[in-house]
Amino acid sequence: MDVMPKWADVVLVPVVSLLLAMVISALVILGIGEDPWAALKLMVQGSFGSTYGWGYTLFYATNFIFTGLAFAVASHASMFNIGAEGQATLGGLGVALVCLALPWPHWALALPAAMVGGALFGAAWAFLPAWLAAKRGSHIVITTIMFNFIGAAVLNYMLVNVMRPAGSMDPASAKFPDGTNLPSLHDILAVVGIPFSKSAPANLAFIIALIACVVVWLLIWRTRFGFELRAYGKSESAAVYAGISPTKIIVVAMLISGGLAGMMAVNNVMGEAERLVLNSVEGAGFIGIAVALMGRNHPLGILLAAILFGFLYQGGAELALWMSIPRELIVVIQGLVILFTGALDNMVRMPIEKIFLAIRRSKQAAGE
Amino acid sequence: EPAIIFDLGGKFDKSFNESAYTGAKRWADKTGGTFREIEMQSEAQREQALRRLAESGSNPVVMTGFAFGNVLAEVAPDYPDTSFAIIDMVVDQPNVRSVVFSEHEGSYLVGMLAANASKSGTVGFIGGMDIPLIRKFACGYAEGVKAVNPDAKIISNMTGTTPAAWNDPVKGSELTKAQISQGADVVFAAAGGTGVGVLQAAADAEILSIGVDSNQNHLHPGKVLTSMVKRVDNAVEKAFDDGPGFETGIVVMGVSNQGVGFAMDENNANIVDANWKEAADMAAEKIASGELSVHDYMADNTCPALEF
Amino acid sequence: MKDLADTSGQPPGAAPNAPPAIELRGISKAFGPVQANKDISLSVAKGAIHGIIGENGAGKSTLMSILYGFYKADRGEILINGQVTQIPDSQAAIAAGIGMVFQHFKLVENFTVLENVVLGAEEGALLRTTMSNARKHLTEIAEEYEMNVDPDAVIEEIGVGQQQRVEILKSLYRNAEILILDEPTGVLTPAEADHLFRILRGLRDEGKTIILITHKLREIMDVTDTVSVMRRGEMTATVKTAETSPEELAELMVGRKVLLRVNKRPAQPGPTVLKVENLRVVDEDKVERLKGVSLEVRAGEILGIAGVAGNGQSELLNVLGGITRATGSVQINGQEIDLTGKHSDGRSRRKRGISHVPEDRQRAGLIMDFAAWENMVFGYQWDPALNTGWLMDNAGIKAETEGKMERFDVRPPNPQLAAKSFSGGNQQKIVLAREIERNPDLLLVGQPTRGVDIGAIEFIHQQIIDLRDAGKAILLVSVELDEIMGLSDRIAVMFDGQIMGERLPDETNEGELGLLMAGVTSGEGAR
Amino acid sequence: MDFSTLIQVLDSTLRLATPLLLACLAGLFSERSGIFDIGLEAKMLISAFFSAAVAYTSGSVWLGLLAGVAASMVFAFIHGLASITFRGNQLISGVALNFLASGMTVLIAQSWFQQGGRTPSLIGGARFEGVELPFAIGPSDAAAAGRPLNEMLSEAGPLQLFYSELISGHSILVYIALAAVPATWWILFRTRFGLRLRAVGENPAAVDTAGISVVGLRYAAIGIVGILCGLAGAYLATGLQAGFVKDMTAGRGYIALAALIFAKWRPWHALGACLLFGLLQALALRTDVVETLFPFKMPVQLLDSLPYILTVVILAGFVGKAIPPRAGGQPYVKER
Ligand SMILES: Nc1ncnc2c1ncn2[C@@H]1O[C@H](COP(=O)(O)OP(=O)(O)OP(=O)(O)O)[C@@H](O)[C@H]1O
Ligand SMILES: Nc1ncnc2c1ncn2[C@@H]1O[C@H](COP(=O)(O)OP(=O)(O)OP(=O)(O)O)[C@@H](O)[C@H]1O
Ligand SMILES: [Mg+2]
Ligand SMILES: [Mg+2]
Repeated sequence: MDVMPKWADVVLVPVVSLLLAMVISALVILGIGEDPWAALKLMVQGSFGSTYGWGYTLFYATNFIFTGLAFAVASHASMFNIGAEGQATLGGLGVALVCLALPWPHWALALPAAMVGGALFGAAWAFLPAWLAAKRGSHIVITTIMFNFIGAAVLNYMLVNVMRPAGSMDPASAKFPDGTNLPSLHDILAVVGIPFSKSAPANLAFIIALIACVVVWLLIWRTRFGFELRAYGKSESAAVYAGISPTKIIVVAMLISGGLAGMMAVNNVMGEAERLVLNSVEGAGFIGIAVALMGRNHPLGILLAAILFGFLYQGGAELALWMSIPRELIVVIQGLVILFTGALDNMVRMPIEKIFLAIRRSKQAAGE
Repeated sequence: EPAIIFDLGGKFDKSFNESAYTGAKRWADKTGGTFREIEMQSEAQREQALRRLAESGSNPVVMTGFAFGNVLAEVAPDYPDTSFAIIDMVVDQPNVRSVVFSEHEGSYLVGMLAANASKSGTVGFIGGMDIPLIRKFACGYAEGVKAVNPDAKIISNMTGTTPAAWNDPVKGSELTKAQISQGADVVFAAAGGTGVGVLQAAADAEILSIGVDSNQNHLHPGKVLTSMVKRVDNAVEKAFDDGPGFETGIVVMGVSNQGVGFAMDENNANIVDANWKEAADMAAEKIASGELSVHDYMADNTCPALEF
Repeated sequence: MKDLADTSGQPPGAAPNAPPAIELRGISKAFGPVQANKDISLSVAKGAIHGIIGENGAGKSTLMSILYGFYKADRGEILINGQVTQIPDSQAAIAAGIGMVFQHFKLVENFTVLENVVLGAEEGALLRTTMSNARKHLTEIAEEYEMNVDPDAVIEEIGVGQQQRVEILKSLYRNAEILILDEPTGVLTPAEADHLFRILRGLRDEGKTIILITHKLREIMDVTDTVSVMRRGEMTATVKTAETSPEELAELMVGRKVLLRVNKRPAQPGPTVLKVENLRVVDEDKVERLKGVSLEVRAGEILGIAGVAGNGQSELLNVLGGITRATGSVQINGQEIDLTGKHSDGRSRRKRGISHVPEDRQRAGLIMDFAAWENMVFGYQWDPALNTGWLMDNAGIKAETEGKMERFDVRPPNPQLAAKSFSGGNQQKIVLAREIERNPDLLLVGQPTRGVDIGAIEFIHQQIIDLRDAGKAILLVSVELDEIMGLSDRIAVMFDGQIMGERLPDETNEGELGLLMAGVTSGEGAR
Repeated sequence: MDFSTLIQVLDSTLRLATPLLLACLAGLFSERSGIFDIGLEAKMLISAFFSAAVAYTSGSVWLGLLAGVAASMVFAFIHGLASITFRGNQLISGVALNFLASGMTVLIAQSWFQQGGRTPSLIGGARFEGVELPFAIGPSDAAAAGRPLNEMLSEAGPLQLFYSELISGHSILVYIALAAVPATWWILFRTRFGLRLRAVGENPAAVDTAGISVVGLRYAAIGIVGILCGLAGAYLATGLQAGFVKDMTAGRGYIALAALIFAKWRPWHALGACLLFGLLQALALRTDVVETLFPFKMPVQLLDSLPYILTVVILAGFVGKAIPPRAGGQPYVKER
């Protein structure tokens, strides 16, 4: 029997955890001799105060939606995929190869191909850890960590030795042809007459991320496969009883997860940089973990959490610019959010549960 | 309000970026003005940083490092009213000033000093990221060494192939130790923040080192032979002085216009023999007058004095 | 509390007027919303074997774990030999002379016997002397009580019987005067159980006090001096064993008269539905679990498989249910089914008309976090009837679930509730509803009434018989002999991975079946 | 490759293996007690910063070491709080702490020293200098002879070279790390504490019913982790280098974890694994040596990622199965 009503589990606990993380963050800001309130105002202003700010916030959020969904899908199968970083890195490689392979005439043609390329590469990078987990019982956490490092090395090799255009000193690929440039939110919103900053990088990929949320929701809660995936995630023994193949679930869940992470590259590589650079993922793979934890592995929650983290990112960049607070502050906040919403969940949950239990007991006593 | 963007490695790398910072600071102290600054944390943020500064009305915007080249070429046309200056790279846009240095010339001079100071006849070079720009340093250095001691042995290593190579002191010190064991007794570090490790290891092993970009002689007084200074500070200061709408195009800074050179101060006065200094000064004059030409690796991607 | 006997009555080994070895007063314990123990008082005389019985979940293990300091009671006090004793942790319990053998052993699997025995009872900070002394001491104890184990054997390599000895030796090594055993015979063969009881009697005769938790009334009657009954977290009675009967105890356990007879008409067997020949299963550790099992079940009959737990019944169900791979031959309605490869899974079996009510509903039959409606189609989610195109027909499934919950009297009949929110009996009804309403050709049922109260038992038995009467074949596995005797049309007894023999319920008795279950075939030892 | 180059590479291997070894042994204590710790990196990093910062400020490397260990202990304790007391997800806690350390160090460094997230370079007594073992040729001999050390070494025989270059001249922490290996073995397999620690990682319930506190044992393990990671971080900043730079651990915590798996959670094997990974790192620095070793051009990236690749191979069970402590990663929950 559940001790708490569902809303407490889904909303109250994460919100209290978040508040705690925020309080500690404020203390950290105080500690380095700055004014937390001013910092917060600046962050809000910088990320939501203009369409330019929104454009960056949504751009980052798009990355986090993809990696958050990636983590969540694997999570529902009780696979702890912390390899989204590497999968997104490889996804970037896939997207870049597709974009550079042909002189694309129009983005509408390039986009589906790039999505497939990114997803394919991301999924491929998740395949081996998945297969090893399913067939040889290798610990998915450790293998995916290892694959993050190996992925970084692969990208490094490709950019330095293979994809760097002759004469360039930058370890970066050539610029993608114009036919692959995705419309930005500025272009899209202009169609319906809404003015939006021209220079912010938010682009069509944001819409794709929203669609991905819906698709993932359908997949997890409406399809047979989602049913089987959740069943396996909750109880392996029961899944085997029901004739659900663990191997299939693990591998397919991880492929979907890796594919989603890989598709992130459509946003940052194809949509923004329009070339492949080193470390283009910038830790979004790890933030996906926090986003999924906060969003309780539900697409709607992930969307909201991703926007929150987009805000942190954009706001943090503003802090670095306008106050003398290093950008690392957002890394700290991010760590605190993960710590409180993820690892120290019980610290918040246990007292809240006690309160609900006490309320219930007293109600029962009154009823008797 | 002018603005400056520092590349990976950070403004306190004691080297390249710090030199730029010194210039900006000097301008601020001189004029009482303020400037805006951003340090890059990752490859992917370059564009955001540029745009954010241009967007917020900073002008001129100066950036240090060739890696901004691609991004600037894209951003500059979007902000035609903003003046940009880029160090170490040529970007062909009407509102961009490209400042490049004749590093080979300065390296040639410190190479001469190195050859003179070396007792073993073996000198070392430790570069940052393995790119033509750094090979240009190495090549000029090798030529300078050979000019003094044609039999000298030059050991050259690069720290890495990515921008991480600019900030890897551990690797710098390990490479230095390896070079020392191979007999090197003077080591030139052209590696940004990595050089801190090189200079440290050299000082620990009681051999001489040569700093780069900024004057690094003070880091280990009496143990840093000299520094190949690259007057990024001057370039930045000038760009700030010139202000918005400054003259654009390519600016080459070499020995002739004090863009590069070797540093002499109280920290190395005792270890640099007057004769060596005189020889180097003479060479500098010849280079300035065009009498002596140092090979530029980036001109044809070859180096007669050193194999990579 | 209903006091049926003067509990201070002196057992054989006790000194007159000595305070009770154990006295519990007003012990209460809640796990979150579950009240596992409610105001329990109990007194056990020194030198007695005291039995505790009660249904699953009655709170027996919880109570004993409190006595052993494993859990902390919310309220109440503990007296050892008349002294109020604080038992905040097991250390304190051990110091007070209490030893406990848990239902699930608490051994470090990859440690040796010796290491397990000394763990927590080391002599000093270094192991060297501890180990050599312990080896001597352990050998002495083992000899004294005829419990030979190899001190250097690694736990995971010895059998459960041996493991249990290690647990008892652990307690004796710590000089336990009070020994608690939680369902010790569940994993033992009758012979091993007999040996255990001999040891327990020997310990009692030395003046040690023993508490024995068991489900088996026979054991209570055999070895205990006094017995307590628990029901739903409360202590309902404590009686002298000599003054009670199994019937009375059963009634105390469930709270009303127990009717163990099942009303059913004679079977009308039809054609053979299931034909199993020479079925063999070798597990991961290369142990042969099924050693050539052959049997047949016909339409309209119930074949009951009796046996002590762990003799291959679970493996048989798992092979037929598609969970375990095997060699041999299985035919359904005359058609061979795959025992290995891609099509030997639960889904393929279900498509062939086999439904399976697993032995462990919580680990296998249900997803405890899923809602009732999701559980109602669990295992059949692939069925086109439950899907509309790509998506599952959730609305349709919910509607259907309501009907099934009503027909099977699942309470509360709310399809949205998670499976874990239902009581054990209602959980079992959900599984049965799902499997029976598929109208299968063959129903596999394992332990259908484990942990289910008597009212639900009657209902469940009736459903199984109705299915038989509808002409379906049913393979029933249960460790409860009464259930097997009551429901089956034929009884097969399994021992050590083999079928020892088949009997008709009317022509056999518990004694004969018991012998078969112990591996004694009628030729050798039948009366 | 000549002998002195070999000695050079091995010398470098030893230096680079030291932080890995300390962190790996830390992980060993942690995982043997049933707590997964992917936050080794965090503890090393925070210790690296505080040891450098305090050493710089106080001028004493020993005070720095103390501060580093203390900081590492604080982080270890947070991990303990999350994974033992609040029974949270140990992996998530590790991830969070890694972020926290990475950001925190730069943040504090910036507000303390204003040098862009680094500490000033350490000099003199603020650094661990090499320990000159008796009879070894070291800087003091060179000073006495008034000749360059290098020259003297190049004249020495192979045995003297081996002793002076490879064995002698390391910072004290290197020797401590090496000594920690037999110490760890002895503690684990020869003491009461070790027996209990191994038991609690396999079956905490067995330990609990034996009357020993599971929580206490695990916190004790966590404490050891704090000390060892503290040493590792301090070595990075005050021994291997002269000061803190941001993210200076550069993934060593993860390599240590990989080494732990490679070693199958055994102390002597851990030494072997860390030396191997140290050698790989040393070789990655010496591309000139690598070129003489391999007939083809070995990409540095491959060399860099070999530790990770080897770990995956081990995890795949193709080279002997790596069976982690059974209770690892799960909080000990008595009452639901
Ligand atoms: N650690 C625990 N956390 C939460 N609830 C528990 C725990 N242990 C037992 N319970 C609950 O307490 C109640 C009593 O359980 P207990 O194990 O004491 O019963 P039991 O009489 O020993 O049953 P069985 O015959 O199945 O062993 C049950 O409802 C059970 O689910
Ligand atoms: N471990 C547990 N955690 C949460 N709730 C539990 C737990 N064990 C039992 N419950 C709840 O306690 C209530 C009683 O459960 P229990 O299984 O003891 O019922 P019961 O009286 O034995 O009924 P039945 O005869 O149907 O098995 C149920 O509502 C169940 O949800
Ligand atoms: Mg029990
Ligand atoms: Mg029940």
